Amino acid sequence: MSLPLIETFSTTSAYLPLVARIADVRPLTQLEKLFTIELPGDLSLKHAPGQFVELSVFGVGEAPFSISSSPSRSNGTFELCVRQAGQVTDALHALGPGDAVGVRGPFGRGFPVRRFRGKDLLFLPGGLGLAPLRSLINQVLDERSNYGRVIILYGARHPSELLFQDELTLWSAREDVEVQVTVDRSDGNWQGHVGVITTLIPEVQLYAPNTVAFTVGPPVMYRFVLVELLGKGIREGNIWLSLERRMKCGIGKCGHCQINHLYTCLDGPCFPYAQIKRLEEAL
Amino acid sequence: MNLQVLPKGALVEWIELLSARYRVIGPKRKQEVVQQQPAGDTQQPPREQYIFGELQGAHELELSYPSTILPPKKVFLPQKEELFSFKDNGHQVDLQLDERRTVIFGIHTCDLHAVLLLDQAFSQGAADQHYMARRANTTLVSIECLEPCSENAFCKDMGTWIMPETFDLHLTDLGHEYALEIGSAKGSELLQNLTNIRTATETDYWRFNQVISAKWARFPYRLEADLSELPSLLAISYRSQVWEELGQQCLGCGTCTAVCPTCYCFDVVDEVNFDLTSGKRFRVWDSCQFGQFASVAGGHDFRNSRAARLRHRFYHKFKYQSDSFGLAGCVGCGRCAEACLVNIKPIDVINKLHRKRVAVSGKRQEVMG
Amino acid sequence: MTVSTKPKVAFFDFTGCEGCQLTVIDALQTHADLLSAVEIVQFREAMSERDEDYQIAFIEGSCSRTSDEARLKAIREQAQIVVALGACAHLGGVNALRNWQSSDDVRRYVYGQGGKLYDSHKALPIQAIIRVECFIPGCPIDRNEFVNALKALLQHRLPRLPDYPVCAECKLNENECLFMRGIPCLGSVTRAGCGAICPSFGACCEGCRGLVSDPNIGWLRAVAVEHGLREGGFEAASRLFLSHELMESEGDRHGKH
Amino acid sequence: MASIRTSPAPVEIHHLTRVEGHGNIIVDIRNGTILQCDLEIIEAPRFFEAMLRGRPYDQAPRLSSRICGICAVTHTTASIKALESALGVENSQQTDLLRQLNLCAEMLDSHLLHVYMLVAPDLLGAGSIIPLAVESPDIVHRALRMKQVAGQICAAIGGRHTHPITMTVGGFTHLPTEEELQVLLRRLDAISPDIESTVNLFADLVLPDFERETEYIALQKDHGYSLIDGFIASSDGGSWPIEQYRGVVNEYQISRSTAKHARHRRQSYMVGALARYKLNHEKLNPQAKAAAARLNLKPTCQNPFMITIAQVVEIVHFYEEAIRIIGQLLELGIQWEEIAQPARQSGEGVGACEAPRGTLYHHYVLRNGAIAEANCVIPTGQNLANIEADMRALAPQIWDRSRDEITLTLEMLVRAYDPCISCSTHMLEVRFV
Ligand SMILES: Cc1cc2nc3c(=O)[nH]c(=O)nc-3n(C[C@H](O)[C@H](O)[C@H](O)COP(=O)(O)OP(=O)(O)OC[C@H]3O[C@@H](n4cnc5c(N)ncnc54)[C@H](O)[C@@H]3O)c2cc1C
Ligand code: SF4
Ligand code: SF4
Ligand code: SF4
Repeated sequence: MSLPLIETFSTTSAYLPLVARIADVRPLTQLEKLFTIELPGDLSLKHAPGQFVELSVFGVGEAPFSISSSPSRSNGTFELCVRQAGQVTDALHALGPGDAVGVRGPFGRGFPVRRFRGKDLLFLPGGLGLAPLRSLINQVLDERSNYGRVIILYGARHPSELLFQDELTLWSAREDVEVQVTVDRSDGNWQGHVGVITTLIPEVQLYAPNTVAFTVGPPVMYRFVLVELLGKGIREGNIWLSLERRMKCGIGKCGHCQINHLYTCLDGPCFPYAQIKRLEEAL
Repeated sequence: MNLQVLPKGALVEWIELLSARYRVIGPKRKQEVVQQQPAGDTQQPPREQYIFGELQGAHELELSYPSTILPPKKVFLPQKEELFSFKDNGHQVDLQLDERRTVIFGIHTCDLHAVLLLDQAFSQGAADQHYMARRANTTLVSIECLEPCSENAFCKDMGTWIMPETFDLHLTDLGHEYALEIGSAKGSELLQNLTNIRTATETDYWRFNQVISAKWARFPYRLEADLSELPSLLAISYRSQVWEELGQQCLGCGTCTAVCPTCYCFDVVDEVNFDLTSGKRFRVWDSCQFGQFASVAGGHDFRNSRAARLRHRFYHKFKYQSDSFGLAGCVGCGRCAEACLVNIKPIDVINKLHRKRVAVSGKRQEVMG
Repeated sequence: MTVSTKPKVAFFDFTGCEGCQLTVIDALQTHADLLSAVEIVQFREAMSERDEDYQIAFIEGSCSRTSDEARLKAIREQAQIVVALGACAHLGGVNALRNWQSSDDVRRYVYGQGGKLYDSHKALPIQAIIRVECFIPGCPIDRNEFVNALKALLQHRLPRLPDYPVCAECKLNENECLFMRGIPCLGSVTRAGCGAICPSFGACCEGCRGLVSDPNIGWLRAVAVEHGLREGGFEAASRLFLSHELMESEGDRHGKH
Repeated sequence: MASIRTSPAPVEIHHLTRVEGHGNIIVDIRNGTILQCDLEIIEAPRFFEAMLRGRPYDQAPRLSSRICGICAVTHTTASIKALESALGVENSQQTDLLRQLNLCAEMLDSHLLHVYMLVAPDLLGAGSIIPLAVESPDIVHRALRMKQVAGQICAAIGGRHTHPITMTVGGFTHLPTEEELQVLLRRLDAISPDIESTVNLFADLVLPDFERETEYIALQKDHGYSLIDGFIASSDGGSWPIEQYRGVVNEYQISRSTAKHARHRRQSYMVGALARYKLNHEKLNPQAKAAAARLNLKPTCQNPFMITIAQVVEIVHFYEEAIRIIGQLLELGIQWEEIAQPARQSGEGVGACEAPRGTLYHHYVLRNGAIAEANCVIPTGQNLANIEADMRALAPQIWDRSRDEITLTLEMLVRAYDPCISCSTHMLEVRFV
């Protein structure tokens, strides 16, 4: 039996990362790379889709990343899709297979997958938002019969910024998944839809009472997507988001990730819209 | 109640006894700095300043201090604290929890309430072993305040001017002696080998009660709203103009959070050695009043004005913490009001919000009536 | 992270007192291993050898004459990373005090009729002439900050400056605020990082590290007046190091209207 | 760096290294005749006097400190002394002792930097300190060890070495504790063998043999080896109160240099360690006297290369002095005292100090608490004419040697003076009203 990683912290220090190994690095776009991380010994992450880890580059620092791989497909390894955005992520991008990184987690509340059995699932990742949703999508696809329709509407700013293109192709090829991809700005070769992600929503036929929507993206996107989804009649409790905040500890101590009274790292990062809609600082 | 009595003169012996077994910390005079020549015409006399520091002996202990610059939180959560050191790119890590046996003397009841709140924050959920280790090895000797320490203190309003239910050892100044209440086994351990202590007599109880009841009248209420009303007062004040006004004044210097006994936000930083493969990770105090506190990669700042940051601080203290811990996040010590250069004071802020509400509801009643 | 080869670093000085370079030399007392991590190829104050092949250029001093500009640009050409070392390079330093007076006046006062001979213009931060990747503020620089910045550069990242005021560090040191003693201090608008060394030694912060990105100067001035500072006293105090920044922000305001 | 054109063209040493500030040497010797022999100061002008004008007086020491990072304590002290004399401020004995101690530490720091890092590499045949650190790490570590203690003294008294924080008109804004002084004493004690080794190291080194008669000027006091105050004394005889400094220094301006030159009775004079030694040698502490004997330094010495040796003697002297002053402070006990307040807001005053490189003067006129006029006379400025005179005398003696050797010898000569060029780029036109 493999041991959940999080239990290793309880005896020493919640801030002490476990040393793991980068097993593989795959560039996805100019700014994003997919890292496969291998935990030592018998450990396993035992995460839920939507949860995150704190990843350390020793000597540079630590940063939170959503786990991008599905729990249904991991055995001792997990994947993170990391955008180069600052000190830690720059340092991470300079690392390669075999290099050591520190891992703490998994932290936070993921998506309560079980609750969605039998529902129609609508995924709306924007840009890097596909990283956490990919975990959930793949888990759902691995137990496909438990769910109703699976619809993926993916938006990126530019064709060159589309993540996981091979998987998008695989998903599109499936009979039981409806996939639509759009870009804000096209380039010469782009054959697909052009326009922001919200332009895809009106065309989708939904049975709102049985639909759960998942959207992850930048704050501006949320504002517009929410209007559309609510307009479609999807209930506030059935719209799930994952919020990004500055985070240092991952365990509700450092104070950085507070959204009014909520701690993103404990109460989130995945929230149903109903829970945060009245919070001024949420969106 | 099991009351003991200790002559003040016995402090010397007591601290000597304790120093052999513990690191003894207490309020003492901040080393004086020379008076620089003021640039203006208002020459202010230097004020005595106190800090919690390691005691060389009872002569340094100042039990009748008004307040300290920093609260005792710095003992459990130092300004800069090593979390661990690493070598060989992290393949070797070394973690040393601070388990020095420590006594802190002379904690005011407000600060003791604050420590209890920190206990909650650091033990809940995933416990913070660094804090817990220090806390577990520390015994607190609190002292009853017989007078308000400053005009900025509002401990009576916050209910922290009296001892909380949990304490180790509590002192009350009876003039030439201290009354000593024992609240825990850890507390009574401090009394080992102490010869000069005796059990209280009838007269001692009578004196003790005298002192405590005389205290009540000396402490004014300073908030116009009741403690129980604060969460609901704040609940309706989120969009108040008051925050904008305060935001204009605020210097964003984070002084208020540094001196606050219940603030504990921190940042984590790595320091590497020249070999670039070994180094240390530190935790350092941070403040929600700083500009970058809530900004994320990509530059989005979720609390991007001084007004919003200031409001967050007040909500955290007066609403969020009481909502989640059932303990007020502000203990009314008055340090932030004392230290704020632009005079942003919780008493004033709360009273202002309260008056606005009264004015509004008055108007509404007029309209309805 | 490891770096394959020792980066070559060079030190240059322009208009300044060389106190920052001296601080670098002093850093060797506590960080002798610095020499094993980098190869110093130019450091005129301390060595005669000179090699024009370098990756990191530390520049001390402000740019105060036309002939400096070409030299700065040549350094920029060669270096991958340019570091402004100290207040002079970062802000113009005390040299910028003279920018409030006309150059002719200044020259005449100091060199009399011969003053015309000297090539000199306003004292500017080097950033006014060339692109600068990294700043190590302070007059002089803080030894630890220099060491940490160098380590960051060795890790191929740019060190980040704190964006909160000196007061924050002043409180961590448990100082009594100088205002409480009637001494006006610029700590609340000045970028932290020095450990509030001046207030900790009983003297006011003079702003040598430059302004934080969102300084509340208006209210600080009001506070200073409230604490008895004479008319104009705040301006006088802030000009010692902030002349260039203040003139720039003033220029911005006039430019907008 | 030296770029030398083919003979019989001039020797030009551009970009003088291992000195503070920017200077060039230009020597044109043809067949033993000197056509040109100049030290060109190309440092950007600093204009400190102009910047001082109009500043509130308490900013003057802070601002003047920034004239030079190496002798910041001396500038600060001279500035404060000038202000105190203008404002009628009386200091406590403790303040005086602390200032002297801080000056001793700066003297140690500066001399150590100079003799070990800037001069020793020449004498030991290592290009500079970096190769020296590889070849003889123990020598470099010894220097760093001693420098560190000097720095710690400065930090305890002034908050930091470069640009002291605590020094102010009327006293100090912060005082070292007695415990801190005890620690410093222990640290000084621990480097005693290093001080001895320093003397031994320089006793074994051979300096160029060159002599030229000149005038030597330094501060003198009735008791002790003067650092602050006293009067101005000349080796040619005569002494003057420091207020009459202008009659002694007679600064003048020359076109090729942003620094002012000075002359007294002769064409030039020398200030600095050798001048101090010649004028005050009887007042050296005992170990320093012994060191002078061991190093063969004589009061009759006329060799400017021996400035380095005089600095080594002073290292010993100021080391002893630091121990003595700390002892005295501990004996008196550190007293918390208020800063002395000015008696008036207008006035005129001169402050003088011995900087590592020689006598430094600050002179201010104050009106209503602000500086109305300012003049600073910097040691290196006073030495420039003397350096050139030395070069002119030395060059013909060595003109037949290899270009490299000429270059090195001339550079070594200039370096011996430990010139502080950024200090000296200032002016002169004094317009006291
Ligand atoms: C729950 C969660 C999940 C996440 N999942 C992912 C994921 O799957 N993939 C991914 O790529 N990212 C993810 N992120 C975002 C990721 O954590 C950040 O990109 C990362 O923390 C950046 O760290 P860094 O050290 O590289 O950047 P930093 O160097 O810390 O820079 C980040 C930000 O710091 C601030 N900053 C910039 N300059 C300064 C300055 N001078 N002073 C102070 N602050 C400054 C800015 O806001 C800047 O954008 C997630 C975040 C959260 C909270
Ligand atoms: S910043 Fe200050 S210490 Fe550095 S060179 Fe300029 S004046 Fe000197
Ligand atoms: S002394 Fe200066 S830096 Fe310190 S708190 Fe006061 S204003 Fe801020
Ligand atoms: S306290 Fe102020 S003047 Fe002093 S070093 Fe820091 S920023 Fe500079």
